Amino acid sequence: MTFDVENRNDNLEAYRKLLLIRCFEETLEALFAEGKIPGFVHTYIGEEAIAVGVCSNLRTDDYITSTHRGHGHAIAKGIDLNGLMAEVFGKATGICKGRGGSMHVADFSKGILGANGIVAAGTVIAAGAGLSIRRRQTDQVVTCFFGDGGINKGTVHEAMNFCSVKKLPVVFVCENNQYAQFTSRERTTSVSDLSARGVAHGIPAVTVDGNNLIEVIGETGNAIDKARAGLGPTLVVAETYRFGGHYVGDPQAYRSPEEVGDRRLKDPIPMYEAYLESQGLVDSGYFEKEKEAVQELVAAAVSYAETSEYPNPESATDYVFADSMQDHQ
Amino acid sequence: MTFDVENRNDNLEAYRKLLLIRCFEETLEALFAEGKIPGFVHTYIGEEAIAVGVCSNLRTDDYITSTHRGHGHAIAKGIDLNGLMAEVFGKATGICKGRGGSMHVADFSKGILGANGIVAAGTVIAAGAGLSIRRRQTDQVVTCFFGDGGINKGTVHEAMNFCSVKKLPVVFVCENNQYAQFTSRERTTSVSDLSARGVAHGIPAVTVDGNNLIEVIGETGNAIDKARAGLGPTLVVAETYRFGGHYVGDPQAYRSPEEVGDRRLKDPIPMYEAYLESQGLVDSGYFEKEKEAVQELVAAAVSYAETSEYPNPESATDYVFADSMQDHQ
Amino acid sequence: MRSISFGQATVEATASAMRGDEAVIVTGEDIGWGGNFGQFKGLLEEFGPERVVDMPISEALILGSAVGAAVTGLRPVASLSFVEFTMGAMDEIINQAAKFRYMFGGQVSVPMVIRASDGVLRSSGAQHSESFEAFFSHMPGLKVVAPSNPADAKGLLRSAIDDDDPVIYLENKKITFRRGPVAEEDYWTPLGKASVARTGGDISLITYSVMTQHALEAAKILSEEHEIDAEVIDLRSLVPLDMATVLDSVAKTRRVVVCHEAWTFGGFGAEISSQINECLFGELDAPVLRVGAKSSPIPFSPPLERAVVPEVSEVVQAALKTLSRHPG
Amino acid sequence: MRSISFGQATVEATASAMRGDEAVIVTGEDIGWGGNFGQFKGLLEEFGPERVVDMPISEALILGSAVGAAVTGLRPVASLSFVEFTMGAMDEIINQAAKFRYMFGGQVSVPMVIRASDGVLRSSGAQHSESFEAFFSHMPGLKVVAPSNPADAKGLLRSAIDDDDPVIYLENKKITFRRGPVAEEDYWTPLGKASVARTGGDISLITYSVMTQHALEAAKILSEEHEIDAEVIDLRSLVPLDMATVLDSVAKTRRVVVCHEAWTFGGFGAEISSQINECLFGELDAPVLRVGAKSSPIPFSPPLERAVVPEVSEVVQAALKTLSRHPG
Ligand SMILES: Cc1ncc(C[n+]2csc(CCOP(=O)(O)OP(=O)(O)O)c2C)c(N)n1
Ligand SMILES: Cc1ncc(C[n+]2csc(CCOP(=O)(O)OP(=O)(O)O)c2C)c(N)n1
Ligand SMILES: [Mg+2]
Ligand SMILES: [Mg+2]
Repeated sequence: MTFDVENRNDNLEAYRKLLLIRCFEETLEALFAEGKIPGFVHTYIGEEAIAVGVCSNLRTDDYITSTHRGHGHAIAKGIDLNGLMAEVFGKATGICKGRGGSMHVADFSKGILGANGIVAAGTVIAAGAGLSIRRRQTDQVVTCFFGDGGINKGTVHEAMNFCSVKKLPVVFVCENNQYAQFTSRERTTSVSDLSARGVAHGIPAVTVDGNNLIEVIGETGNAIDKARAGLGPTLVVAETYRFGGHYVGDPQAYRSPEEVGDRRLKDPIPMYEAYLESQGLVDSGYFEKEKEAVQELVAAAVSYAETSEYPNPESATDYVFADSMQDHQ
Repeated sequence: MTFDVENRNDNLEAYRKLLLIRCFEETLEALFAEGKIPGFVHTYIGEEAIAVGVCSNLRTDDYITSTHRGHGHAIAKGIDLNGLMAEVFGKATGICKGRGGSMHVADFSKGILGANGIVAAGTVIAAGAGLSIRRRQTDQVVTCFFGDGGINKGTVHEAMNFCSVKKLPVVFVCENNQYAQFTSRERTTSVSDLSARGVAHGIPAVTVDGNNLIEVIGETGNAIDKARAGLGPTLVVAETYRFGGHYVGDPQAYRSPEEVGDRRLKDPIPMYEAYLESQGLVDSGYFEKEKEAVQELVAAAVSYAETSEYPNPESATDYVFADSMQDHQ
Repeated sequence: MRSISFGQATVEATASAMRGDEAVIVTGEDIGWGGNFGQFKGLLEEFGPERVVDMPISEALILGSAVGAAVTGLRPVASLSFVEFTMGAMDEIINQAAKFRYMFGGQVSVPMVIRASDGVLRSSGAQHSESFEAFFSHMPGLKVVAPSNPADAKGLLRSAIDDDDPVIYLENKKITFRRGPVAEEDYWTPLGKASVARTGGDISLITYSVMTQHALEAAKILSEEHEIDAEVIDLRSLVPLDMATVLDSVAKTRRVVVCHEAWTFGGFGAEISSQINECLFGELDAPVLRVGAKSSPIPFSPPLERAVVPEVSEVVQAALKTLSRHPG
Repeated sequence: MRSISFGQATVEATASAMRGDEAVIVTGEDIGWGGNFGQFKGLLEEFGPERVVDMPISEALILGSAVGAAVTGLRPVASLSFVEFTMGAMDEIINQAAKFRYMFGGQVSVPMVIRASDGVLRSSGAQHSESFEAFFSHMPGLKVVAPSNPADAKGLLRSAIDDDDPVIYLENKKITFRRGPVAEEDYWTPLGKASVARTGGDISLITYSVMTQHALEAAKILSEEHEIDAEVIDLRSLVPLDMATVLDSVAKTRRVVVCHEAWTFGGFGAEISSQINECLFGELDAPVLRVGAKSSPIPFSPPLERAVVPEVSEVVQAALKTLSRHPG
């Protein structure tokens, strides 16, 4: 495992990532309300411990595939915050040069094979990255994130079957936040225990409390270690809850404020703070200082994004093809 | 159950269907060798007990969806033999007026929603037929056939998930004949016990000896009864073996003649003959007489097909649309 | 007449069809909650979950089951919200829905509607912004409609639901919330009948969906600023295609610009342009020009998005270019 | 020069690319057994199962994993035998492979080849007979090639494998087993360069894939029976498209027939026809005619199949029709 539970630095780095994701997205919510962010935004607030837990066990050269709700994954995997923010603004300095936006952030230099606007598309892509690792004989690992809604896409099964047959180093992480858009899981999903979807493919499956960072780190660490050792895929079902709407602005008629309030009590950040305190890993005042530090980072990213230029419209069709044939008309 | 194991007529009808399928396809092999059949032909020889067993429990108004290997399913479900043969010849009198051919035989008046050249396409179509039954509040049942290769298509899982959620009257019958084209099952399939694919969706699964007609009738009968009673889907995995190549003419380099020879010892027809004899349901000489009778039926179908006209080329674009707009050019 | 949005107009068409025929059902993700664009609002309440069926995120299942339902007595209206999601169900559209009737010799009809929202709306990005009518209209066995205003939306959707063939109903996101006059009573806008959205004698703008609105604006500019009188033909239905109306218009004006929001290259406009050129050879005063999106996935950043997608000014420019030619 | 089949020619290109670059792998159903058309014969033996990967019947996985492999250092060549099976993987082609490079701002290339057999061959029926190049060529970010002879097959496939973008390589079944002269050594036929398959001054036949063969036969008949000298342009690559060669030819002949086996309506020929008309307005002596399949799923019965799919005689007829016109 990359993450050492006893190691103070490892813990504090994970804590900072939780905060970074939270602060980044709360800032986005505010910016969106001000009309500064084009397109639509899906926040990961409440689910941060999953991405941070998984990525704490990943190396930079490991891969992840992400979803429409991808800021958290990207930040946890180490994307440049300025580039990320500028991308969400649609600026030329964005990590995808403004072509992608919130739903398509990626940083291939960090192994982030892209957030993806197509539900569960990342699973089959991850399988291919696994095949590539096998072929290149490295000890890299791929983790693909998808949701409880996404698990009903046929691609998930096609990917699991193949990774199981070939024992590819792919860890499937299902973020079970109980809803797919406005529809609660049980209305469209055959099993309440999603780990059964691994059984169908002879893939070991574990269910973890996705809001408990230490638990996520432990279980996904095992799965990642196994994958790295050539022992094949694992399905990790991480139980969680999204605190915000499906998208920023979602009126959320499909669930009660009470339900949300109840689930907010299990906020992964205070939970982890309690853990850090109980382990004596932090001094008093540490959390506040960190929060301030993180706010500054995010504020700097906002000002980077705001002061960046929009891409030149003349460059609109750049990057379609690798060669000079930019436009085949 | 429609089929009464004690009933002589039911048994003899099933026996005749086994023979009909076998004789029909052996005749096709000969005709194909003579160059009389256009396109390509996939035979079901060796697997007849599955279709006959399933369809013995189905009513005419029940539905089936079939595969590229569909003659057996269609005959077992009661397709007109002359129309079927003429279709395989591409004649105007064919059940699909020559538009379909071997891989696309269908008889909607008999609930046969089509053989299908796309592997596992029938599973999601069956789910829709199930939804339609539910909506129309009838007690019909749908059975969808697919292969051990087809089970790896995402559509199978999408269909199973939905049918499980809605408890639709759909019976999934996986014909596990050990090969998908030239590739043996274990090379591309994560689990050797295919019933695990039902577990993933909370669908009860049973595995049967697909060459043992009485066993198939019993188990699929239960599944069909349950579906008809509103108790939801079942996955039936029928273990079998195709005696012929993937298609007529397949050189079969991927398996040894010994393997085929071994498996041919478990021919469903002699197995059922032994059963009929052991139950005292037939007199001596009955099998020979039946075989002759069936040969005559098939010969008559051949001559019907051979003497039929090809469709008029001027009618080539008829039936594209339901209304008069036959050609939108 | 009252003025209502596309969403409301199509809810009326759907509800009325459902009241008139028990066989009509609606399926799709989250439609119980009204749909991403309010296209299904109130249907669950009126018709219950047996007829307004929330589906898993399983696009192949959604369209495959629509085929299965359609050939066994129902008239499903299946929704895929964003047209890009049809890509996960192309087998069901292209290899099944479109082919069943023909391949099975006319034994069965496939009365189903596939609804999807297409087009560019405020930085939705490369996977939620495109227009794929060129894919669907190339496939024999599918009908394709794309309304430009709420009134046509209501009438076309109703005709689509009542049609015995699979119909792809495409609604552009940019105009979905626009309002327009819509009659209260039921009516059927025939598939295969273009409408003359504006009469004019100098040039024909042939278009459909959102670009009809753009073409009308362009026509206004052409008239007010250039004294050019443009005729705007709104195809409404791409398959069947009403070439007679197109050719009548072009025979009169002898100049034409074909416009759509989809990529120009290989777009549906190429078919129209080819047919005009073939049928009116030697009778045109200028080449048929096409205005469509540039060949790139749709970018996120607003200025890039605007640069890729055709705007009113491009229609005006193309028209002027056409008119600057001397009669040939 | 020795004469070999398409299958052999492309095996040579693939094997040579695999020898030269460890990153090249081949994936697809049953390819270990040589593939449905012998396109992979001997590769498993030479390169082993790590580089010649038999895939489950999971088309979305086959193409999705190719994308994943391509963006992490490999150069996958993924095969789907019949082009209809791409419909089960359109999300991976249209929403992923084509968009990754652009949507992620040029961070990554997607060097992959999608191989598929298309076209009509002896009553393969509606789900194994079609040609979908119009779908792929409409999508920005995809390159599309369709060789007409074994020599081009070898050179185009090699260029496709070495190209940094996703390339759809389409091989028509009717000509797959045909033999033709093919050089032993490696060579690269550039993507985006049409070839003049026959020079002539009276009319241009613009085509690709199997229809190049038909057009050459038509040209022979035109020459022998009608003293008409046809030029045949084999596009070879649809994206990038070599319009310069097309326009040069048409500027010379002033008459043109565009031919492909796919459906005429909404087919790739419409794009070519539109561009010719736009670029050479007033310089043609006859309307651009198109020859393609009639608008129906491909029927099984031989006489129906022949009626739907374009034959040599139709190319001849269209050419004669074009030539019977007086200069306009
Ligand atoms: C293939 C596809 N179908 C539908 C959608 C629309 N959509 C976007 S997010 C979403 C819900 C996803 O639910 P889940 O997988 O649970 O992820 P969550 O949003 O809860 O993180 C849906 C249906 C889509 N983007 N892609
Ligand atoms: C979607 C799709 N992929 C691939 C094929 C090519 N193909 C035809 S049959 C077949 C094997 C099917 O195996 P299985 O499901 O086990 O059925 P069996 O032939 O053994 O009856 C394949 C790969 C196809 N027809 N459709
Ligand atoms: Mg969810
Ligand atoms: Mg099999």
